[in-house]
Amino acid sequence: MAAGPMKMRATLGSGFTDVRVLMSHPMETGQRKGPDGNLVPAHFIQNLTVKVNGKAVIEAQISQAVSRNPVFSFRLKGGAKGDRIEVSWLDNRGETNKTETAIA
Amino acid sequence: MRTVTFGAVLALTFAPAYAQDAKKEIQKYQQMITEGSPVELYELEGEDLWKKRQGPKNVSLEQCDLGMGPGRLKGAYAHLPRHFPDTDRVMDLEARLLHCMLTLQGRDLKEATKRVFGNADRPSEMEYLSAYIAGQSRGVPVSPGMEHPKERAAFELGRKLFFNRAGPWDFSCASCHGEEGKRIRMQDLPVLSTPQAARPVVATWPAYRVSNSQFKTMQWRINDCYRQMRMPEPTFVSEATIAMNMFLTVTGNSEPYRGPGTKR
Amino acid sequence: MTKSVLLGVAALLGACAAPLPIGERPRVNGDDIDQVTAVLKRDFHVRGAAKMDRVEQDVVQRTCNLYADSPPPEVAKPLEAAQLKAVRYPAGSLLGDWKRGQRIAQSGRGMQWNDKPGAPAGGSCYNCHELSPQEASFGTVGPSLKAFGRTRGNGPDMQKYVYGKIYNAKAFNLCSNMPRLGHSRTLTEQQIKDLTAYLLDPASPVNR
Amino acid sequence: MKQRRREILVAAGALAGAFLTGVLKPVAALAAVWNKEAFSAKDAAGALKALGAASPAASTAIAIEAPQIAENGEVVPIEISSNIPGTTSLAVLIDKNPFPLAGKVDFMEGALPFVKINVKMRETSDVRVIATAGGKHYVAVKEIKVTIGGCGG
Repeated sequence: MAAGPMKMRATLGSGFTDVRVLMSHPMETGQRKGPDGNLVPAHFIQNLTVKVNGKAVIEAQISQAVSRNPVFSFRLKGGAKGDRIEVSWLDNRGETNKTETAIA
Repeated sequence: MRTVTFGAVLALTFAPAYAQDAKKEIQKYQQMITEGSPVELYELEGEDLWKKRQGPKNVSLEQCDLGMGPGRLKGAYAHLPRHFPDTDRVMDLEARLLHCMLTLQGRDLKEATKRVFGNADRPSEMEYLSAYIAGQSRGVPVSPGMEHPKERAAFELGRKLFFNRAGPWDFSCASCHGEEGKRIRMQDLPVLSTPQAARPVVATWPAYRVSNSQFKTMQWRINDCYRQMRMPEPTFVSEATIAMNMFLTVTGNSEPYRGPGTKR
Repeated sequence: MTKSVLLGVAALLGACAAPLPIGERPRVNGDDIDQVTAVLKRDFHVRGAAKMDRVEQDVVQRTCNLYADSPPPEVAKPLEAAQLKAVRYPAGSLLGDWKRGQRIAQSGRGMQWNDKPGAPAGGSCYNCHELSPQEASFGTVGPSLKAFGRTRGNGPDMQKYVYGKIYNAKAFNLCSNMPRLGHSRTLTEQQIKDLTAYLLDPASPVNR
Repeated sequence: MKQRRREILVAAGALAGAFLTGVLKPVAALAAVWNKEAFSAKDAAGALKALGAASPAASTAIAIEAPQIAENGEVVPIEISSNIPGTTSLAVLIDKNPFPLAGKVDFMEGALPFVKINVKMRETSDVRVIATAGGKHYVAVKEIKVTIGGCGG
């Protein structure tokens, strides 16, 4: 899949909220040869930001060592129904995408 | 077969602790990749394609009848393959989807089957659609058609195909999937002719394969086994492939569907 | 018969049809084999090196299919003898280069429709056999061949046996799961010699 | 529940573009740093140095949950967490990868020091997790074996 769709699921636990984000992204290392024998240029997410109700709570920097179509899970302290979670990414080509969900 | 099973039980009992640990760790790996699977992304894309107007008639597939009535998806995949009166053929999911593309959307066979198996960069329409539709059967017990004479004939043909040795390497499906407790490299080989081994397989295909980041369908799975058996290529949704699918699905029937799965 | 009787019989058959024989291997006869082969001819197609003649069964395959891989000795023995007679042993030493043999043992390529035609094939040995203790990723469909030369010896008779077994496993056990790697022209004479060395050479990791 | 955006916003310059399209608020944009020196380091020691964590202290309060054997190096799931009070960051290094540093995650108020992600491993290797708490660095190590899964053809 090309870089694009995202999906997020937030599950309220006791005292914390589990969040799982799925991202479509090739996460090309720049070291892999394509069918034509040439190296496929590096193309990977470098930054992930998680915000809760507009406030940043996680800033991640990642490398091409993260697998294709990344699945990123994290935990929020507490959490309440209706809290708005936003996850965005930025890749090495300057492409960006984001998704939002409210804790149900 | 009975003696083989007994042998396998003995082998397991006396297997060195190392092998037991390795097996446990590989199970853990399998579980963790399933938890961290991007498979839902494929379901989302498939939903879009299901609803997308396409073909000369510019209609979506939403009125496609997968056996539960036009547009009814809940549990439809779990009841495939089955006999369809309108075509008087036993069809699996991909055969039926192709049928709907041709009839509802007015597309031609060549165009619709030009690229049935995709790759990591560009999955195929069939793959996306299979992900979406299979996902609508989660929790529904796998119960393919087993009554109609053509359904029974498909099962019998699939069963014969499974054990049929041919090709330059003299392989049948059973050459690899015929004996308990065996593996190829590190990969355990389910004895697909037995219910206990077939059940978890049919309950989790189609599936996302982490080794190549690709979403794969049962038609592809059968196709790729025949590649490794050194045989010519099965034609997409041909009677032989549907019979194979029918044999596996009937053998593994009854467990609730829990796919699309995630494989190593 | 009248139409209603026919319908009645059909209904009866439908209602009383035996449950599908799940989990059992079917006994097949010659007609079944012909049916299956005809289906394969109709429903499969040529791709790359995989031509349609591959669906046709030779006498070994047909016999194993007919007897569910357990033919009685009076059927198996003459066929094994004929297979053995067709093994072509090269003149001179049967021991090639174990280092090349190791690469052949590791490779699972060859004869598939996506393999480059003309590119050397592998033997797929590790898919089914344990060989060198340094390779942890081995299959178990075939027996372990760990320390094969060290425990079995590596004299001329053993060399001849190993070469012959790789060339045509069916010459020794008619319905063996192992491909006939020489007979099918998957591997060349030199490649089989290299594999023989991989199994028998005292310097090979298989024997160390 | 379904949240998605189809439009991928490609900017001329990453950050400038993000500002222009308003996808990332200035706060996020400022924080969008990527430690090139650490990510380009070819060995674990170099990456640790570039992270300012040259000699972390061994700690049993860092948990690395991962399979000991991964059937495929393209996807190795790892779950990491820290019980060290005041943990503000977790970093993952895979010693034998061409560039060992796989990621560094900073946690602010509202997030627990817990992350699960799939990583690529070129071969069997030690996986090192560095936790930072109160300006100090701690480390835990786990070996993960990478094997060949199937027929290899």
